[in-house]
Amino acid sequence: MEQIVFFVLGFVVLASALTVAASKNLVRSIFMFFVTLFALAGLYVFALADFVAITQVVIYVGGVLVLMLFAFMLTNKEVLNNLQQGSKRFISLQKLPALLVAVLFLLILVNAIIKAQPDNLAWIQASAQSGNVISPTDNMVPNIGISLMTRYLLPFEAVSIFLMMALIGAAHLARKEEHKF
Amino acid sequence: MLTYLLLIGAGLFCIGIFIVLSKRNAIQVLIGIELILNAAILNLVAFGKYDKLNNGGQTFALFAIVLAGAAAAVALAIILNVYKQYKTIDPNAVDKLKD
Amino acid sequence: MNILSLLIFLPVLFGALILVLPEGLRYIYRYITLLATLLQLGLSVWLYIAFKNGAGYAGVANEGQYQFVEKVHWIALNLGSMGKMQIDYFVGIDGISIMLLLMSSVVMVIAALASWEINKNHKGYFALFLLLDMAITGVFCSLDFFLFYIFYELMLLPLYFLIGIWGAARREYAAIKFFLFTLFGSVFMLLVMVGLYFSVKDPATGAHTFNIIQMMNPANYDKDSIFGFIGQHMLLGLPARTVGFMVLFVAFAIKIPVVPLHTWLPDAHVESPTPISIILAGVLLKVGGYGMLRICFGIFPEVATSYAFWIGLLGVISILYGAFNALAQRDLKRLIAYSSVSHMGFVLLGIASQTTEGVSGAMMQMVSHGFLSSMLFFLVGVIYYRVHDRDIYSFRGLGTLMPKYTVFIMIAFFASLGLPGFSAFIAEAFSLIGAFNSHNFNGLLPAWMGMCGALGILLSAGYFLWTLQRMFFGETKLKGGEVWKLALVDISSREMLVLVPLSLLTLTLGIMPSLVFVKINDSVLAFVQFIHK
Amino acid sequence: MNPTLPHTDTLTIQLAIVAVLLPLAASLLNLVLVKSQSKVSGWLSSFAILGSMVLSVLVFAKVWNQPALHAQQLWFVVGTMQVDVGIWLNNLSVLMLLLVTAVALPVHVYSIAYLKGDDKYTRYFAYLSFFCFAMLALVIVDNLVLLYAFWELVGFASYLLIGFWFIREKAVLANKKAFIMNRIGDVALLTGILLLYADFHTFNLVTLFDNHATAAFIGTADNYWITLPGACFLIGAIAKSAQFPLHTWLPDAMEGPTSVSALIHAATMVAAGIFLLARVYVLFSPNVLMVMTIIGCFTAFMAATIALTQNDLKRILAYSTISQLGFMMMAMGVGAYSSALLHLAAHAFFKCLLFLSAGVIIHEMQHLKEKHNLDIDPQDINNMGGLGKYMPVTFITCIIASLALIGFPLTSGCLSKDGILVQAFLWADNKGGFYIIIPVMGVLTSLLTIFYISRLLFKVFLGKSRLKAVMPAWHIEAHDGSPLFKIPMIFLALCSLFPLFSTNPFEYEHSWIYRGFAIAVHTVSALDYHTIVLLSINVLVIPIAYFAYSIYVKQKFSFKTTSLLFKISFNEWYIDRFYHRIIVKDILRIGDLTKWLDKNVLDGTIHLFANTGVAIGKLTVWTDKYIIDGLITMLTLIIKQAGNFVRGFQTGRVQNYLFTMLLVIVVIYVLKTFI
Repeated sequence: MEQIVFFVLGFVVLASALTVAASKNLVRSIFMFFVTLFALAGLYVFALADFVAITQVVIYVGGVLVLMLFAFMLTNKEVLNNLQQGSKRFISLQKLPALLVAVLFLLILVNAIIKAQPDNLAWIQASAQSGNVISPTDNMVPNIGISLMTRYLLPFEAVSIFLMMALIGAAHLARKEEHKF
Repeated sequence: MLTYLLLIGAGLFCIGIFIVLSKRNAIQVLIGIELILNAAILNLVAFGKYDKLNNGGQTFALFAIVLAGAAAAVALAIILNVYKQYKTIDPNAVDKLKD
Repeated sequence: MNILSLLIFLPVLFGALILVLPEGLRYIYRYITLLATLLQLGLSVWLYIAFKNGAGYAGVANEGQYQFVEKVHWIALNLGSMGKMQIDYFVGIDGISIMLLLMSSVVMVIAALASWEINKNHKGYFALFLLLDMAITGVFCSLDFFLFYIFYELMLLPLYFLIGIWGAARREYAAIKFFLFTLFGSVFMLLVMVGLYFSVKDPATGAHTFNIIQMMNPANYDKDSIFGFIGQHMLLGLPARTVGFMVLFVAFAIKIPVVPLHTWLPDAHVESPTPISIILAGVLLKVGGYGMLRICFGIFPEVATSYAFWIGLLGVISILYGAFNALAQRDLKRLIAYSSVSHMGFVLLGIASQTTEGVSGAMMQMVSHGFLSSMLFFLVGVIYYRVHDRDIYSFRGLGTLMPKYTVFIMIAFFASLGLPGFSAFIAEAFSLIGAFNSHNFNGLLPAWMGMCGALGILLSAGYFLWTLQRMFFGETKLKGGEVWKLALVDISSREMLVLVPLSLLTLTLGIMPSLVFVKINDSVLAFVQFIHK
Repeated sequence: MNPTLPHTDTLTIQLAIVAVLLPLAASLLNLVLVKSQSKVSGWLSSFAILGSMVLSVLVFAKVWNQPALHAQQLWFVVGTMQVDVGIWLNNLSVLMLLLVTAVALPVHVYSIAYLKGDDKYTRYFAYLSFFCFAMLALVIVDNLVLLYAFWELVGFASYLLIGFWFIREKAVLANKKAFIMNRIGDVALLTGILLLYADFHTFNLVTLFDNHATAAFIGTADNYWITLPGACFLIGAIAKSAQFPLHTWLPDAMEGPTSVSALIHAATMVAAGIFLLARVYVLFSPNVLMVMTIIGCFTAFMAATIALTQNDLKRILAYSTISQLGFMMMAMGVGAYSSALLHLAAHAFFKCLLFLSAGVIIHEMQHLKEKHNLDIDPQDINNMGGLGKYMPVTFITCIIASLALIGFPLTSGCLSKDGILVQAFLWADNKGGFYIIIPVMGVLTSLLTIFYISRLLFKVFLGKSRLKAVMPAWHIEAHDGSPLFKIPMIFLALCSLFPLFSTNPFEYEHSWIYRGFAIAVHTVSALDYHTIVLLSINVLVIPIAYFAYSIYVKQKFSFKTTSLLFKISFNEWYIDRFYHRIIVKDILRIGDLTKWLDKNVLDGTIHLFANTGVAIGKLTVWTDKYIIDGLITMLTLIIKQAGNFVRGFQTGRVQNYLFTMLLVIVVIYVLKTFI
């Protein structure tokens, strides 16, 4: 049962991502991206990272997607519509190189993953033996909180400062230019 | 389980690449970037399962999510400015850097 | 300093002055040039007066009889086994050169006065003009072949630029054509010059020499040298001396010009600015005639005698061909250019006759044509300067519009067509006398050549009178209408200043030809004697 | 050089020189000093010629039938040849000197009135005086070069005077034609002179022709080198004296002022040809003389036939002049040397008079034309008629001149013409056979002369005014004009009568001019011809004149204007047209041909050389450019292309950059993994 759900979610992730890629309509692709993010959050749960899944939903779905929609609405619709007229087919000559590279990468990655046999990696084996593996029953949230405040304090602060800079920057960029300097 | 997650991540990554390379709309390109990021985060999360003590994978997944969000915000602000400047958001049309 | 050297290098001094003066003073250049030419004329007149007559001063092949001689060792190189190379700065004049020298000085003054119309790049123009002046004077004075050659070539350079820069529409074509034609001749002349150098030895020093007068003496030729009298070397299946003569003949025939080597002349004359046309027709053509006498006939007299018939024939052909061509021209300047070809034919005919009358006539014709062609080209320049058109059919009835101009053009035309009382009559008559006389005197030319030459006089009346009738008489009708009528003002006082002396000169020489003959006579006698030795 | 002359002779020589130079001085003064249109100029020239005439009379009195005078001065030396300038006064030259001044004086006076008001009045007299100078000099110089010089200068003066009204197209064409046709003669003359020089090494006329040795040599040597110069001189004379085939310039020359026609083209310059023949007479070999006779006779006849039908008053007179000059030429040919000169003198006066009369008539017609604004040719005799009663002086002088032209007894013409015809008959007698045709044609020409001059007189002076016939309302006012017209004409009329020439009006042998030149004494048979010629002509004058009278005054008959003979006569035997269509065109065509040759053949060859040179140059340039430079260019091209190729990556498109980056990653991976 779990397995089925997992594969379904996996399939949804890939399928919706593909739809995003194939879609000509921006709005549709944004919504399909939304689906992809949700399904990914589901996969995070399967990977025993509940907190990450929640954060994913909150930040992505609640923040990024809304921002995207705003941006979409703020930009001229007509231009976008014109753009959509560009090419109807999924595989056009222009896209062929992109497809090629993507497929090549997929091959490489798949090849690498299969060759590497991740389940048999040395450090995974070692952590599995030392019991350093999260089990579905563990509550990891406190753990993460402690880790953030102790072990990862410096990255945390750096990220927060960075985040602030990014937000200020974004606000500065997006402001309406009243007058030019 | 881990292998599958990685494979899904790989697939997602490739789709992301494809979108980034082929789309003629900066917002869609941004979506592609987000997909690539998500593929990375998926990998972090998948491997994070084997680091119960330090929670390295999950913590960095969180950082990545947060940064991705910030990046998206900045990117969208840039897109808006580009649009103001060029009246288009086709990345190919913005080729001022060309010699 | 020797007066001849002064005469030669005076223009260059003034030319250097012009080069030094700033461009802001460009309207003074012409006065400087005029001053230079006037000084030169003064010197020439002094030379003419001081020039001594008599059989003891005949010159030609006798070095001691030349006057105003300056001889300075110029280049002396010891070439070891090849002997000593010696080039002298050797100038001097005899009866053959004195009149041409005086004539060219007059023409230079005229040309300087005609240069008033130059309106671009004054500095370059006047500097080149004075350089040309120097070269021409030098040619008439040099008695060293090498020096002669240097001056001869030096004439080309300024002329090329003077035509090519200040000329009319097709000036580049004309300049190139002129340059190549003349260069073609002089390059081969260089070969003959070198050949002569190695054939002739100065009896005094025993070294090879470029001295023209030494080249005239058969005793100075080495026995086995290429141009030697005894060895009889063959070149291209002909005796070497014949080939040498022919090469020199072609070089000077291009200058004269002789049909069929004349086609540079109409183009060069027509495209040149007026002063350069004057110099070309007035002096340059005479350089050809002078070279023919002094060098071609002087160094190879026996070949000249044996080919006299053909030379005379070329002269007659030039006379008739030029006249017929003039008859067919529409462009006034071209017509005059072809009339020059025709008139210079008399020079060749006179020289070819190798009689005193013929050679004197040829000399007289050179002097007379110098003045007349200057006058004719100046007159064409007057009208061209006013309306920039020279087509005969563009004008009609100018006689009422420009009466003074018409008087001068009639003087020039009638003088050119050999009206008695003007110098050309004496000149042409004596060239023809020579041609006729040659039959009895030395049997070189048949009498029919003289008759054909006389026919040229008839044709010249034809084209000149036809032109007069078409352009100057009848009701006034101009192509440019009222605009031209206003533009065609009668001649100015400056133009008067040129035309009156020229008219008087040609008239004076026509009435008192002794002014010329008295100076040249001894030399001509000596020359004819020398040739028939 | 020459033996020094006695004092009196030197004086004579000096007087002759002054006589020649006076007109030159007048001419120069008129040209340089006198203001244009000033009245002074006319009187200046007239007094100059008057002075010349007085001096000429003095010189004439000194020299006539006395030993010839000869003086010379060295002019210049060419080689060993000395060219002298000198004068030679013998019977011939002093006669001409006197004749020219005597004719020129009335013409000068006449011109003062005739040219009044012309805007080039001064210029006219300058030219006229210049002509007189040249003509006078021509007759006295002793040297062939100078002779030729003045020979051309009179032609030049004639050129100037024919084209005096140079606005008129016809005048300009006429003076060009006159000069060029004369030039043909000049060239021949020059050739002759030069040939003589080649033979005898002198230009001096005295040495050549007054020297018995030379004369004897010339007389005996009937070879090519004597005949040829003679023929050349003859051609010169033919051109100057307007003989067939070089006569067509003279009728056209009538475009000049009438006074000019009278002096130059009737009396003096055209006579210069005859003068030349007389001057060098010993030179002519029998063959040349024969040609001379034939040409003279033919010209006389041809010109007379043409004069029959012309309508232009001056043209008739011009052809009449040609005809009379033909007579002189013929006389020269048959050996009637002295008669020819007699006729020359006589003709000068009466023909000049005829022209002056014509001038008065034309003057009046011109007035009428301008007054009534008519569109007529004032010279057309068809417009005249009945003028006799308005202009009695002109009428009477004209009749005298005409009678002299006919050769009517008591006139000068009678003496001279008889002489010519009688001697022509004698000559034919000597030769026998067909040669009789020459004098017969001479007589025939005389008869034609009677007809055309009668026609002229009747048409102009008698009958009804044709103008009045057209416009009866007009009052025709014509008169003789000012005394300046009348006095010269009366003077010339008196000169046309016999007393000036001979005391016996019927015997030409008694004429002093004849005696002055007589070479041979003729046999008795002369007397017979004398009577025949005199009678035949004088008896026929009446019927022929009456015939003309009935045609032109009574208008009983008229000629068919379509007949062939009429057409030939009216169109002047088509000679001019022939020249124009054939000769002039062909010469111009030769000119065009040479121009074409120059442009295409000579210049073409030069251009061919030039183009070949340029082509070779181009070939080397091509080699340089594509083979030698090509290698270097290729190298640079490769670099450039490589640069361009790489540059192509720099599209400015982020997606492309990304694509490239990823591709490189893939490639590196593939390389690392599989190779």
